[in-house]
Amino acid sequence: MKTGLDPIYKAIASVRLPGAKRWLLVGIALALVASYFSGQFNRYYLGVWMDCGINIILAVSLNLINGHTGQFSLGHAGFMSVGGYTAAKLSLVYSPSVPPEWHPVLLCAGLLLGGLASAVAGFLVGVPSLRLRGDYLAIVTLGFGEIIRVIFQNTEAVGAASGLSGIPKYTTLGWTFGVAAITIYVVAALVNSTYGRGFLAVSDDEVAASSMGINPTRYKVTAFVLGAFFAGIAGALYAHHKQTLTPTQFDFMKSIDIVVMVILGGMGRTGGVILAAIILTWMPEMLRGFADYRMIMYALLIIALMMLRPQGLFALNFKRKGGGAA
Amino acid sequence: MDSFFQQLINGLALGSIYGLIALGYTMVYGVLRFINFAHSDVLMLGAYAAFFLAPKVQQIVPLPGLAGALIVMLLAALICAAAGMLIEFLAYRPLRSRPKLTVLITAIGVSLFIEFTCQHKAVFGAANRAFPKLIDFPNFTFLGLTFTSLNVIIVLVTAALLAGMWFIVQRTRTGAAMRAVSFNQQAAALMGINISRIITFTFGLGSALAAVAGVLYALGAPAIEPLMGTQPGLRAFIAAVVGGIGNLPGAVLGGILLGLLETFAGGIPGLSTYRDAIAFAILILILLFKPAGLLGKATVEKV
Amino acid sequence: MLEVLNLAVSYGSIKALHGITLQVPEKAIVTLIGANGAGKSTTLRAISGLVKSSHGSVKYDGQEINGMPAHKIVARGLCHVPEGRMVFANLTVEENLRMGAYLRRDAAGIREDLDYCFHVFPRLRERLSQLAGTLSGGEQQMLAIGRAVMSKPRCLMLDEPSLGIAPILVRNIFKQIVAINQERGITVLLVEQNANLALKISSFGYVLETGRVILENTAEALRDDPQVQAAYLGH
Amino acid sequence: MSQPLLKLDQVTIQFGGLTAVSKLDLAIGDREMVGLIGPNGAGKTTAFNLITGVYQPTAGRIEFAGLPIAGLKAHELTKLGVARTFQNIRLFGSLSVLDNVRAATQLHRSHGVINALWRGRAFRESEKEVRSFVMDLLGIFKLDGCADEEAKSLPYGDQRRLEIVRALATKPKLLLLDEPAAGMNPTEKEALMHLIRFIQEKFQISILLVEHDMKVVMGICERIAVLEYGVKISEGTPAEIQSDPRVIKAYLGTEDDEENVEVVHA
Repeated sequence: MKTGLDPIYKAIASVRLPGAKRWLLVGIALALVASYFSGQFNRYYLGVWMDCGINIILAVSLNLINGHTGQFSLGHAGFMSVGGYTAAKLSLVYSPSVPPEWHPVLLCAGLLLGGLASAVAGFLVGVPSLRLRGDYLAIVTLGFGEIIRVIFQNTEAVGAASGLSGIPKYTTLGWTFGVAAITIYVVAALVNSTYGRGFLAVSDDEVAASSMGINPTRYKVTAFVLGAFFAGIAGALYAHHKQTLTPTQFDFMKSIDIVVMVILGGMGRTGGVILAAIILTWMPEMLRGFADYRMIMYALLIIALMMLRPQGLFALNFKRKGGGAA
Repeated sequence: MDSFFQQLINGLALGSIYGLIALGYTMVYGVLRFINFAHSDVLMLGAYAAFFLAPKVQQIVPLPGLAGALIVMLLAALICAAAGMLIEFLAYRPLRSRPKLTVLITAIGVSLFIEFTCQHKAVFGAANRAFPKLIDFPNFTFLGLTFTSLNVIIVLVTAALLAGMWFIVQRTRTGAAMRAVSFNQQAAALMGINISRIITFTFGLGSALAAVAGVLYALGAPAIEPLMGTQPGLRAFIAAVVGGIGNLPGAVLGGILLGLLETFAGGIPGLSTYRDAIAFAILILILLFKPAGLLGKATVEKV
Repeated sequence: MLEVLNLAVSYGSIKALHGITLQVPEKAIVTLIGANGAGKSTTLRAISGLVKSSHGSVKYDGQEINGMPAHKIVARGLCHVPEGRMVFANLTVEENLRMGAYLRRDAAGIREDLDYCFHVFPRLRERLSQLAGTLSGGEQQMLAIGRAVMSKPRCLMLDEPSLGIAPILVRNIFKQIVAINQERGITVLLVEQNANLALKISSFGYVLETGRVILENTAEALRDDPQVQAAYLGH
Repeated sequence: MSQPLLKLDQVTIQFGGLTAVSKLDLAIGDREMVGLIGPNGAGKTTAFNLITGVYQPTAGRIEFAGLPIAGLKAHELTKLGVARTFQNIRLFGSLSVLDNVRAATQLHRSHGVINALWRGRAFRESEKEVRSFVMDLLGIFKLDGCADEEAKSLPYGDQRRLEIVRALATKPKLLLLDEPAAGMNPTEKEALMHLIRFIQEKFQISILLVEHDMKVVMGICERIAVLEYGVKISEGTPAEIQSDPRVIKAYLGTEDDEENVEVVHA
């Protein structure tokens, strides 16, 4: 698609290519600086920006599955909850016995553990993806999400239906955007390599990809595992941001929200997806005055998007350029 | 032992409702190859239509009463048929040649739209409403088992409608056209079949079934509310896939299996709260090992 | 009877037809020949309304039918037997034939045409209650043609009737195409790989190459044309 | 011919009651160019799909370099050295020309997920190598000029060529071409014949050409097998094939074939 902004995107892409790692460091540094001054911010705005960061992680990681690899997951909220509950439980158990200066380490451990637990779940969901496609796959991932939710709802150790509360507030702007930067880097760096072209090839034509020596199974499972890993981390950040977790926070609607971010941004278009995550996080806040109509408008947005621009609103694109990022 | 048969009867009735809803899913899927997520909301609309119609009908025909109940149900079915056709016309027809996932997401959007609109205070409001009593259903005892007449009615209505649908699809000209469209839209068009009209008709029929199911479901439920369709809708959808989506008897079979499962799991302490998870687990297993469902026919992908 | 003027079709960015012009006179058999992918099938599909043309005109009986939905074109008596036959595999032979008569209400006429189909293709009578999917390729082709005849067309478009069929059956099918043409007065527009056979039964032919008509002439002249002989007749 | 590279031994496949390919014997030697021809629907594509692992034979054996390959997945087959093109072009449409070929170099590339994330020196070297390998390959086929364009935006002929280049990037021992001349006019077919001959000489590989167009096959193949109705009715050099009465009857149609059809002229 040609737009007037094409030269700008090209410029961004060309600046980015030499030394991708440098941009990762810049991103993390910016997040830390912002975090340092976050005391100055209005608490409400700060909270919404943290939501933004978490949603960016969710959307970019789902984009690896739904966008780059062409699978269709409607269960991202399930992965998120696995990470969230794991990390929250860890903090609830250990935070009283850990000195305050070690709390970031505890959070870090929670993020990793949550991510890993979620990655295991991602592997379990990824395996059926080998046999199913399209709407059937969507239904199965939706089913997995629901199963995970029902399990949490019935597990006393995580508070069953009333969930977990009193989770320490460890999440900061620095953590959310730091992790967001890492997520973006990982997905972009992965896809922008010869190895990563395999994801796109599988997405474009699985039969042809297989005939070119690409093992579609491996790529699909990798996408699910990595996507779930970051969703789990997002869930962990979410738990230490909201401080309470209930199973209903991770229902089907939450998965839909993330899918809409990916679609609005354009499947497989990292830049657009980031922008969409920010817009869709802020939109409900802006529309608070129209609370009664907010969700109706949201539903109409989905329908209108599918009819008018199924390829996504934004043509922002950092990838699919010829060269690698070397 | 008695309680076993009692559970069996309850499960059969619940499963019949699921089967009835599943019939609608399956017919639309059979013809159009896509999952109409808004089907469960049409069911809710059917219940609300009956809710608002009942007082009006009561002025002419006495309620509770069989005749009155039938009239209410019929009117609700007509309203929902119109609603279903309207949804198809506005939301799905423009997307007919688009990828399946686009249509799937649109269907989710339509479902959310109906749910949120109906929850709005200017429409139905989110609160529960007591559903009017359309018929008296006394319990009666037969062979030492207690039957609620509602359960019997549900099973009979489902059986009758399954037979009716089967007749339409297998024995009528329109049914033949539906099968033709389902098999190959292009070939059907070359027979002179107006594909759009057949699809609209299918949506109308499926939505009418959803309305009947909605009224029956509401009769047994304590109250109605705008999200009442979600749970039975989801189970019915699972039932349709388990039975082999696109297959009419399969839908009812799947529904009954799910209904029985739910009732029996409900009777086992500790398991009842897991029944959604169990239903989905069954769905996933079926899809993995018998992707075409219990009664469905496998199709081969061509290269 | 059928006049196609400057018909163009694109699939996405690929132009499949670059403006095809051809005429099919009443009661004639006209053939389109050309290599795989030359645009023969696309031409038929555009005429019958299965694909949308980007421009051009299709006149049938003097009336513009380009842009009409496929089912309305069938209703006018222009019937297309698509490549690959597309018989309803899960329906019986009889149901398939009756499906062809979908638009008709005259029970007696349908009965009569059914008998005519069995007269032309006796094999179909033997297989009456068999599922179409279990028929052999040749039988399916007979069924597809029979099904089209059931719609009482005045013009029949046949796409590759010999595709994947044993030679002995091909000859029979071509014989019956001629019979249908003569006995029923049905105009035939034929697309065929077996150019020898096709030109033998037709009066006029068009040669298509990469979406264009590169040659048109009487069938006889085409058969004698050295260029056609070399490229399509294998002499 | 010593040990053949590809060997089909009495391969049969049935779909439902229909035998699509029956007791097919076929052998392709090292650096040999073999053609498989037959009328539309004769079972050529089915035979092709049997070799490439899309279908499983109902009976018979398929061997590649002495190994049984029936039942292998497509990517495993590619790893052994069998590459293919598709009858209906199946490029990665949304990827650039360069990336289409790059994706096909997976097998011969040393780095994976970890390297792609760490982006160390070895990774950068390897990416550079891949890139220059791909550009060289594209250069040979004069496609380097459009390396950054989306594959689906290329003209038809270039897409066909790109598909062949993509297959070559997997460094095959045997290249299977499925109706590469479909949709080409005589001039393009001529160019295609030159191209295939060139590939065979330059890369020293075996080629199996499944084709409908007699002239193309006759023009470049050393040996030709003719299928009709799922059965191999003839095999030999182009000259032998051309004079085989069975082939003439099945494929070219004979005069008495046509005598049976009533001639009508308006």
